[in-house]
Order: sequence, then C-alpha cells, then structure tokens
Amino acid sequence: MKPKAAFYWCASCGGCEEAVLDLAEGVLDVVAAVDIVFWPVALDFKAKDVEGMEDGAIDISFVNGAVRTGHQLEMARLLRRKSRLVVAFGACAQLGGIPGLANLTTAREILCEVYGEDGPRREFRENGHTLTLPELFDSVYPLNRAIPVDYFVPGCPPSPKIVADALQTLLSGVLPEPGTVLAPDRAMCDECPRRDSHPDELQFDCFHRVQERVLDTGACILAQGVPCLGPATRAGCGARCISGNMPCTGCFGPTSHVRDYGAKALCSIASVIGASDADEIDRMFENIVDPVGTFYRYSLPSSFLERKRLE
Amino acid sequence: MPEEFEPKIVAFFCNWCTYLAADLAGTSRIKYAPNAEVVRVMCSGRVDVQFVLKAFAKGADGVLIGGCHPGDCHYQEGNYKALRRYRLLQRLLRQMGIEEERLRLEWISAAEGDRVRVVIDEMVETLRRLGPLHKSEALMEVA
Amino acid sequence: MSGAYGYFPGCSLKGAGVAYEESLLALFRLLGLPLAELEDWNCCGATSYMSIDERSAILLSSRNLLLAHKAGYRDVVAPCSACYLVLRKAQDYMERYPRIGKEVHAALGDGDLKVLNAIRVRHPLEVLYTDVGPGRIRQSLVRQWHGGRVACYYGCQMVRPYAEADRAHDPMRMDELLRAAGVPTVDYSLKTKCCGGSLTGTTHEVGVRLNYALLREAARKGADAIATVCPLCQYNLDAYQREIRRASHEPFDMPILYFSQILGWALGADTGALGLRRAISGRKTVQQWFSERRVEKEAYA
Amino acid sequence: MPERIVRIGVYTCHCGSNIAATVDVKAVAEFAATLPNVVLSRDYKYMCSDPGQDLIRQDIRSHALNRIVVASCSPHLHEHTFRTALKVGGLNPFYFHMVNIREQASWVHENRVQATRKAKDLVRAAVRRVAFHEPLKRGRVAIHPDVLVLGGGIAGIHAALTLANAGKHVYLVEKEPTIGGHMAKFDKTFPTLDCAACILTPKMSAVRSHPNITLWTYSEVVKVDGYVGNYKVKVLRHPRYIDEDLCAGCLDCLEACVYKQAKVPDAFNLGLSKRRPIYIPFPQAVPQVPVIDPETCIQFKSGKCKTTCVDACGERHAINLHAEPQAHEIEVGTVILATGFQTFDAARVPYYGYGRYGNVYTALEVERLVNASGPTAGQVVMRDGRTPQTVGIVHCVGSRDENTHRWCSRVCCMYSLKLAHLIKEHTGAEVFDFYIDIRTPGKGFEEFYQKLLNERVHFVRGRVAEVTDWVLDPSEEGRLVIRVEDTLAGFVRRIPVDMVVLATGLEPRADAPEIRRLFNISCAGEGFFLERHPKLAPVNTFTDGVFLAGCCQSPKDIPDTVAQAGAAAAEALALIDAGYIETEPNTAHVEESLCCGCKTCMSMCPYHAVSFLPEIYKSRVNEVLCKGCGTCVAACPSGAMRQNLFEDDEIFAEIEGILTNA
Repeated sequence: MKPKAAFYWCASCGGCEEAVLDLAEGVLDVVAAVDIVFWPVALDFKAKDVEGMEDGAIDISFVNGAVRTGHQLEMARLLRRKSRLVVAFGACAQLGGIPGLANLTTAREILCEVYGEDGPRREFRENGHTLTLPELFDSVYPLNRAIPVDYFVPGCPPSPKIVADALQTLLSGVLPEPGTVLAPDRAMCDECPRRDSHPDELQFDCFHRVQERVLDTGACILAQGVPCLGPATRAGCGARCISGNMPCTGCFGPTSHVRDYGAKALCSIASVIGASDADEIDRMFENIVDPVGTFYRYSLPSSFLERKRLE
Repeated sequence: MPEEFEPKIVAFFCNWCTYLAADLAGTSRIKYAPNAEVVRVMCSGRVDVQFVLKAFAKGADGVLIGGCHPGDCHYQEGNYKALRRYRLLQRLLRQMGIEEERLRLEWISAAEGDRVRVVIDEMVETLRRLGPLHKSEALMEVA
Repeated sequence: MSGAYGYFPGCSLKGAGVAYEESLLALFRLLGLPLAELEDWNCCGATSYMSIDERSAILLSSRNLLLAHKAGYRDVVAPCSACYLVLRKAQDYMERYPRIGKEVHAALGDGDLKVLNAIRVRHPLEVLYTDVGPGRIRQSLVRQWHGGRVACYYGCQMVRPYAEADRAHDPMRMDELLRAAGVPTVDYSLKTKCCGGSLTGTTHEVGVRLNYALLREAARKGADAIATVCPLCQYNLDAYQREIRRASHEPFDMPILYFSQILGWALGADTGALGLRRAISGRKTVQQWFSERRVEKEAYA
Repeated sequence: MPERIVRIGVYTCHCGSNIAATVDVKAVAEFAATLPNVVLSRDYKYMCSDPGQDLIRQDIRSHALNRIVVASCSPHLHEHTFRTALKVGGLNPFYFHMVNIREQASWVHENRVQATRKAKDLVRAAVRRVAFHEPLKRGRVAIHPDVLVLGGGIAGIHAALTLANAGKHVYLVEKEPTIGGHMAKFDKTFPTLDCAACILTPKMSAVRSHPNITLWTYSEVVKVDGYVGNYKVKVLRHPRYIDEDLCAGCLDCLEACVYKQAKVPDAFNLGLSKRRPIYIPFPQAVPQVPVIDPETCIQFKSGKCKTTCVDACGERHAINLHAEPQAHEIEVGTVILATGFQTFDAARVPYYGYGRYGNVYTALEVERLVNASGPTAGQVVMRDGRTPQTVGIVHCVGSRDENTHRWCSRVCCMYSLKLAHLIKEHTGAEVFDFYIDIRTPGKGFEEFYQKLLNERVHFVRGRVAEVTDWVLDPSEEGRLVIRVEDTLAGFVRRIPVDMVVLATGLEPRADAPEIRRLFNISCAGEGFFLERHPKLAPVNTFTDGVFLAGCCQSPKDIPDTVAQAGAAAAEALALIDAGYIETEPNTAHVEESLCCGCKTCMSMCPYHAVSFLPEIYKSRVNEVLCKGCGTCVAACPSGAMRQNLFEDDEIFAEIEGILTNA
C-alpha cells in the first residue's frame, strides 16, 4: 500500500506548489509513488477531510509557506497531529522567506496601510452565517516555530533536483537524522560555474547594487563588487541565479554550522572591505542601502532577533 | 517604588589589550558597575556578528566589544575587521529598531584600566536611560 | 553669521579702564577687525563675586555667552583679563560638571551647553597675535617708535589656568608684537606675577608691596615703562605709584600703558583717540613718546 | 574525541579574602553544584596552592571528572598552573576553563550581592562552555639559539655578555656610534662613589672582543617578522663613513680635519663642548672608530673639502666618503629589549629657568662637568666662567608632578646626593638640596644620606616654586634666586645661589612607541614597556621570546638594571636550552566538508597561514604560522573555519550561560 502524502501551503506565493509541478513528467512518478490525501491547490479536499483522519494517518506532509495567521497555525497543528512526518518545504516554511520581511513592521501598520486607520472588519454576517477573518499575527514565523518539523527542503523555490532527491530520500525508507536539511551541506560557490574566477585576495573599495552595473558573465560576481551571498548559502540550487547573471541572495539558507544566516553573511562581507577608518568604511557601506533586505532576504524570522523590535 | 533597572551587558574583550586592561582595573582596585560580564576572545577580530545578535536575542541590553587601539592589534589588523563589521552591523541594528548606544566598540589598551571603568559605567548609565531591550515575545510554544 | 568679533567690554573698560577701550577700538579699526559690542551685556561675575558665589558668577557669564550666540558671534573678545577668565571658566565648568551645566540651562531657560561652549572666548592680545600676527604689524607701521624700553607685564589671569592666550609661565606674545612695532622690550621675570588685584582696596599695604616689587624689578631691568593687558593691573601700577614713591623713597614715575595704546600709536591712530591723556604716572614721558613722528617707509618696506 | 558523558568539577577559590571579602564563595560553590553536568563543586582557600591543585588531581581520579572549571583569578595568572594540574591528574589540560572572579569581580565591585550574582553567571557560563571542550595537543616550535639584544647601555651590555659567556651568539644593536649608554656619561656612581668608567669600560671592550657577540653600533632595527623562536629581524646600519674593520683607531683623521677649531655642539657632552664634523663620542668609546657627521662635514655639504682626513688615514683607506647604509637580515629565537630611557626636558618647566638663565643646569650636564674626562676636565665652572660659591639642587624636576610625570624616577634623590657631594668636593661650594621627600631605599643609600648631612649640605624640604633673577635684596644682585616654601620652617624662603642643578626625572624614550610596535608588545600608562606580570614575570612581555631589561621597563638604578639584565638573559637561555617552546593550540582549522573554497579566510590572515589547495578546492591552515586570532573564523561565511578553544559552540554556550536568567 502506497504511503499517504499531503501538500499544504501557508503564507507563500505559490511558487513552491509550482516547484512540485516543475518536476514535469517526474510528477507522475510522485503521483504513482504516493497516495495524495490532501492538496488544496490541486485537488478538491477540505480541512474537515483531514480532521476526519486518525492521528498519524498521513505518512508525510509537505507544508510550504510561513505561518502568520491563526488559520495557518491551526492547519499546521492539524497536519502535525495527523502526520508521521512533516517536511517544511521551501524557504518560507524553513526560514520565513520573503514574507518574513514583514517582521520589519507590525500587523497594525500593515492593516492601516491597506485598509486605513480602523483596519478591516474582522467579522461579518451573511444570511445567518458569521464569517471571521483569522488573526493576523505581528510576526511571520517559520514552520518550526509553530510545530515540530522533521525535515527541511530549502529554496525559493526548491529546485526540481532538490525536490526529486528529497522525495526519493524520504520514500526510500532509510530516513536521515531528524531536523536534516535535505540539500548538500556546503556553500553554493562549490557548484558555481564561475568559482575558478574567484580571486585569492578578496577586497572591495566599494559595493555596487546589481542594477548599477553590467556584470561580466564570466567572472565571480562578488569579486565584481556586487554582494553575492554564494559563499554563505547552502548549495543545491545548481547556481541558477548565477547562470542568470544575478548574484545569489541566499534562498537556500545557511550551512549546518551557521546559526544566523544574515549575521554570518554580513560578518563575512564586512570583513573583506578595503577601508580602515570609520568614515571611509561608512562610505563603502552606503550602497548597502537595506542591510536587512540584503542579508536576511529569506531568513529574518529564523534569525536570532526574529523581527524588528516591538516598541 | 520599583527598584532600578539593572542592565545586562555582554562584553567581548580581546586577550591582549582590553582583557588585560580589565585585569589592571582589578589590580588597581578601580570600582565600576557589575553589569558587564566578559567573554574572552583572543582578538576583537574573532567576534562574530552572530555572537552580538545572540547576546541581544538572549536578553543582553547592551553589547561591548573591546580591542586594541588601531595600529596596536596584537594580530596586526584584527581590530580593523572588528571595526568594519561593527559599522555595518550598526546600520542593520538601526533597521531592527535597536539604538546604536546598545552596541559599543572601544579601543582600550592594556594600560588603560581606568578606561574600562569609564566605558562600562557610561554604558550602564546610557542603558538605564534607554531601558531594557525587549525581544519580541515568542508567539506560541513549540510543542 | 556676522564676520565681526563679539566684544564684551565689562565694567572696567567703561570705567577706570576706558583708555583701554578707546585704544583697543582705535587699533582694531585700523586693522580692519570689527569689534561689535554685545547688546545688553551684564557683569561677568569676576573677582569678588567669583570668590564668594561661584555659581552665580558662572550664571552671569553664561548669559553673556548666550547673548553672543544669539547675536551670531563665533568669537567673543574680552579685553579685561578677569572677564576673559570668568567667561572661559564658565564654559570649562559647564563642560566638566554636568550639575553646573544643568543649573545654567535652568537659569537661562535656554542655552544649549554645546553652543555656549562652541563660542571662542578670546583675549585681544591673542587675537592680534594669531589673526593679525607680528608680520602684518611690522608691515603696517606708520609711526616710528622713539620712546624708551618697555617691560611687558601679562599678569596672572590671562595665562592661568587657561594657557590659551599665551604660554602659562613665560608668555611672549606682547613682547613679540611690540618688538614688531619697533618697541624695545626688556626681559621681565615678574611678567606673570600678581599685581595685587583688589587687595589694594582691601589689604592695602600687601597690594601696594606687590606693585612696588613689580615697578622696582622693571626699573632694574632697564625698563622706562610697563605695558599691560589688563585694566586692573594697569590701574594698580598706575594709581599707586605716588604712594609707593613716597614710601620707598625711590623716584618711580613710570608710564603704565596698555599694549593697545602703543600698537595703536605705531599703526597711526589719532593720538587723541588712544586715551593717553588719562595716564596718571609718567605723564611727561607719555607726552614725549607719543608725539608725531612718521616712519621712513622704505626702512620698513 | 571528547568524552561521551560530561562530568564537571567546579572549584571556587577564596584567594584568602581577596575574593571571599566581596563574593560569597560558598554560595557560588553551592550554586555551581546545581548546574547540569556538575558532579562536584568545592570551594577552597587557595586553589593555586599545592593542596588546592591536589584537590583537582585527586577528584579527577576519585570522581572520574572529565571537565574542570576553576573560578579564581585571571587566566593570565594561573591558567597554566591549573592546566598542568589537569595534566598531572591524567586529564587533557584543555578540558579546563577558568573563571576570573577576582580581577574582574571581587576587586572591582563593592556590592556583595551583585558581585556574587556576577560570579555565579560567569561560573554558569564556564560550566556550559567547558562541556564542549575537546582534547587538544600543544604544538612545539624550535628556538633559534641566536639572540638579539637591542640597546648598548649597561643593561644591554650585561645581558649580551651573560648570553655570550653561555656560548650563545648575540647580536647587540645600538643606535648611537658607541655603546655605553647613559652610564658612560657618569663620573662616579652612588652610593659607593666608585668611578663609572672603571666598572663600565672593561665590560665595553669585553663586548667588542667577544667572539660570540656581533656588535652593530649606529644601527637600528627597522623590521621584525616571525614569532617566538624564529624572529626575522632587519637591521639597518647607518654609514659612519669609516670602515670599522680597516680603522685602527689612531684618530689621526680627527687631528687632520680642516676644522682646526671644533665648532659643532658635542652631543655626548650635552653641548657643553664642541667637536669636529669627524669625531669620536668619547675617548673610551667602543668601537674605537670615528664617525663623520654629514650634516656638518664640508665635503658632504659642498664637496669642496681638501678631505685632509682621508690623506691622514693614508694607506689604511679606512675612510669611505661614499659609504651607503647597509641592511642585514638576521634570524634570532629570542629578543632582549634594553633601549633605556631619556631624561625629562627641563625646558618643559620654564619657571625653573632652564635655557633662560645660563647658570641653570640639568643633572646630566653636571655629571659631565664633574667628570674628569668631561668638557672641563672635572672643573665645575659655569657657563659664565665663574666657579659657583653656592649651588642649589632641585629634586623631582619632571617627577611626582601632576603637570609633567606622576611617577617617582627612583634615582634622582641618590644622584642628587652624589652630585651634592661631588660639587662640594670639587668646589667647596655651599650646597642646598630642595626635596619633597628624600627616598633612599637601597643598600647603603640611607647611610650615604647621613654622610651628606654630616658634610653640611643644606636640605630644604619643599617643592621649588621658581628659579628667578628677580632681585629683592642687593645680596641677590647677579645671582639666581630659588623661591620655595620651606615646609619644615613653615614659610616661603628666597635662597640666592650661583648655580642651579635640576634633578630631571627619567621618562620613556621618544621612540618607545615605534619599538613597541616593531616587537608587538604593550606599554604601561606612562609609556614604559609593560612586563607580563609586575611580580612573577618582571622581565617577560606578553609576546613570547621578547624580554625586558633596564630603564625601558621603568626607572631604576645601575644595580637593579644589571640584575634585571641578568634575569632577562637567564629567561632567554632557559628557552634556548629547552630547544623548543610549546604553543597554545588555539589555532584555526578548516572543516573541509563545509569549505567551498571562497578564500575569504585568505584575505583575513596577516601571517599567510591560510593556503588554498586547488586540487581539492579547499583552504588549509598552516598551524605553525597561525597565531590563533580567530579573525578568519568569524569571517568564514559557511562556518567551515573553526578555532580550537574558541569554537562557536563554546562561545555561544558562554553567552547563553551569562544570559540564562537575564
């Protein structure tokens, strides 16, 4: 009998769902290999179908997206209860992802921005029924801050190869250690097509924003003065951005020896600039206009500080 | 009347200058506020930005990094690395709503025992003014 | 921001020391340095006040600093050494003792300490030395000195404790400026000793004895006159000479001049505008020395 | 591999009352006992004592401890002691962490409650940290047997001879054209009044002739690389324009100089005499080789000199007017710094009239005046040619003074007494000593003071206010007046004298900061070189293999200087004869599985300890070159670079420990 699988999305863009389909014909093998019992995006299931199941009835749930509403939290907890394994699928579920940058503001600020001072109505009645908007939390959380997570599949979105490998590993029966990130434990440079152009003595006199210059397609992007986070980021993506002549922005998150991705990346980049006097240094950093967005683009909620300080 | 807020400072002192200065303050019996607790590293260049943020996240109200004066680093230029990281980190902390006074980088040579007192007392004073650094409360307990 | 120097005369320059003000204004006018008197200035809080109630003294001076700031002056020129000292001291104390800073702030209801301390309190001697300099003095000479030798007497308050107007123990700037004007000066070991200050008014004989020492040593070093930078020094040395003459049976009749009178004359100021006729001692000498005599230009070109 | 089950023993030290007075040691120990993995927690009066260390050694066995935490003083003081105790106890010495609750807690805080809280926090941090410790091995570095001694004063001379006599090869480098330093300027030495030359010059020539000593005068160290045991030092030898090997020291060239009269102020005599452009600092100079001073030599200035000196040298051809500076690269294992001091510049205290009144002298000038081989052949005559009838000696000029130097220069009292005696002896003058306190703590010092009292030297207690020519009484005419408050008589006195001697203090040399940077050592607040420990390591510095001797460390007299020079030599010998030194294992290393070859680490390392292996595309650390700063570890973006004793895990644990109940 085939293992039962569930797919669910929380705060995400849908890209992770696409990522599954990106397996192209490979998706058929998945369908063949597992018995999909829940996949709101693709198939017509309802939450109550899941509620109806016995605890642990689902062999493996793939949850993508971060957690930032009461409803997402509820679903996460439900799936946790019903599943033997829960996999955080994609950057948002693993690290908080792009939505995680909302942690620079608060729910109230966002609602005011969109709905004006008094915000949206939480409740309203429609022929006898009362509809209630789920609570919007102040902060975005990675999945493992909501529920215990067994495995992580990194990436925004996870590359087909990563997904395929992950599925294979998980279905193979021989499971890796709980908490494992299902991608190589090396930095991205390792698979970068331009790694040979990486200079011995890295040093910068100024940083450029990627839109400011035409990047040499043959040379290490970091060496061209554009913050490329390849050295800090876990491999497994196949250096897709680099192939597109764009710097790595870190969607695969840190390697296993780094606790706070952005802090480490910042620490590393700052170390290799040429200046030694404070003003000169500040001048060099002027072009890093948005440090949080630069170093924590996908990982703010899973960083030590997690969010902007709440007054 | 509520008792005065006692800020907590984690201090990363380099082994050759600032840590020795702190020892000198001791042998000179200079008195200063007990709010700073020292983590000894060989060089201010060893101070990983992760350490600083970890300290803030774990409840430090302030973080102090102490190294040798520019040009005097026991390892030639580790203190410059510290300075660069510090400047960029300050920009990030600003975005995260953390006042720059909460993170201080000071050059204190092995001879400047009294400087340790001045810096720590000043910092405690400032942090009392700023009040505690509250990290956002965990929303939910992870089962 | 006006380019002028804020000018704080203080009480002396409007009273006993008016000759100082007259000559100073004339001299600065000649050199094209505008001195603009502060509106509504008040007592600097010096001497007696300072020693009785330091706090009020500093408050008084701070107000003057605030006036200067509001009027947009970066520099305040205080010719009286006592004023100069108290103004400077006020800044120093505000800087050093936050408590005083707070009190000043409260009392003035204004006066951000930073701006008060940003104002440069300066003594005219130092202004002449740094902003004009002996070189320019030498070039702008109009009259050739034919008077006698001068002992430069700096007194205590201009150089101590703030050795900013000149060196604390062996000031030389007045000497250098006068020499630049062709005036021979003598090596005067008592140049920073006490003139008795207000002792001449309180413990009279002590004050007078100090002045006697100053005169006697100047004479011994071959000086025919003493040049001063402070109205109190000038007054003590000038006004009590007759008494000292009687007591010591030594024939002192020595002009006690302001450096600004000598320089003003040398640079061609109208002799009548230098307050010279206000001299008490050595009147004849003053008349001889300050009579008309032009510089042969080429000699100084 | 670290032991599986962590069993920690915590030891909290009272240090007599040093810690116990401010920190509740019992409470700390009880608290420690409650911490995870702690199987044993004790407090003891003196942990560093033998019984204290025994406790650790026994407990390791009887309680199967595999991690030790000691909360006592600074690791700079006793980390080594306790690590050794672990080793003896059969445990890897690096399963140890030390908590500094003395220098950084009990001695700097007053509130017992807070000091105790802090001590607990620090102990908690250590307990968490030490759980992550791993067994480490010390590396060994071979010690190159050659020694560099910098400075050719009595300190450098004595150190060099001691080492050379022990069969070690010494490079003695001196800035001046001769060795001898300040001592060579002295006439007699206190308190025995034996002649300086008689005891110094034999040592000087011994240096010259010693087969194990390479003497480089007129030379400077310009670059220092390497580390203990293996220093590479670049020495620049300035041209003296006379070849040391060819010159026979006949000094004919001096006589032959076209300058018949000497015209240049003679630095060795502090300008009290003149010399020619070609000169020898003093008759007993070592080496006995003249120097040409290009600043004043006509040939160098105009090229139009008859160069009679060259003719005078004749066949020997020792004079080479085209000589160039020479750079030498030497390798040494250890270094002794004996760079000495400079005397306080009396012009900085104008109220004492130095430079203004001709008859005001510094003590060092008077040393030359009373010196038989000095500019006046021992006659004490003043600049105005007179012999003084009364002399005033002013103590503590530039010492014990808020405005100049706060410290006591230690030698001034004694040399002032000596000069008082010599001046009396040479002139029969009446001598006044103006002192704040007379300090004579030394063998035979107090006795010497008594002797001076009996010689009727007048001692006036009080800091001199000024030296002036201001005359109040005809008797003062043409003399210098010393104004002073006689604090014993209780009134202000004016004492007229003919000659004033300023007992100027000792201060760090102007070039001390450069030397300090070259050799990577620290200075104390006042600028003298900082010793590793004021009592237990007085000649060591914080840089292994660099030792201190003489006044570069602090003012001291000749006996102390010589003793310290001997001690420094002994420390160097100890290293050399051991043959190697064990290094801290706190080096960095690469976890290759994580390294992606981004080379960030390479640009971090000033010692080029990190190299890149293209074949496996990884960085690798050369642990001999690595000095263990950890900068590359912080900079490594993928966490592949790690540092022994300062692992991320260990530091994070420490941070969490400190903050656990924050």
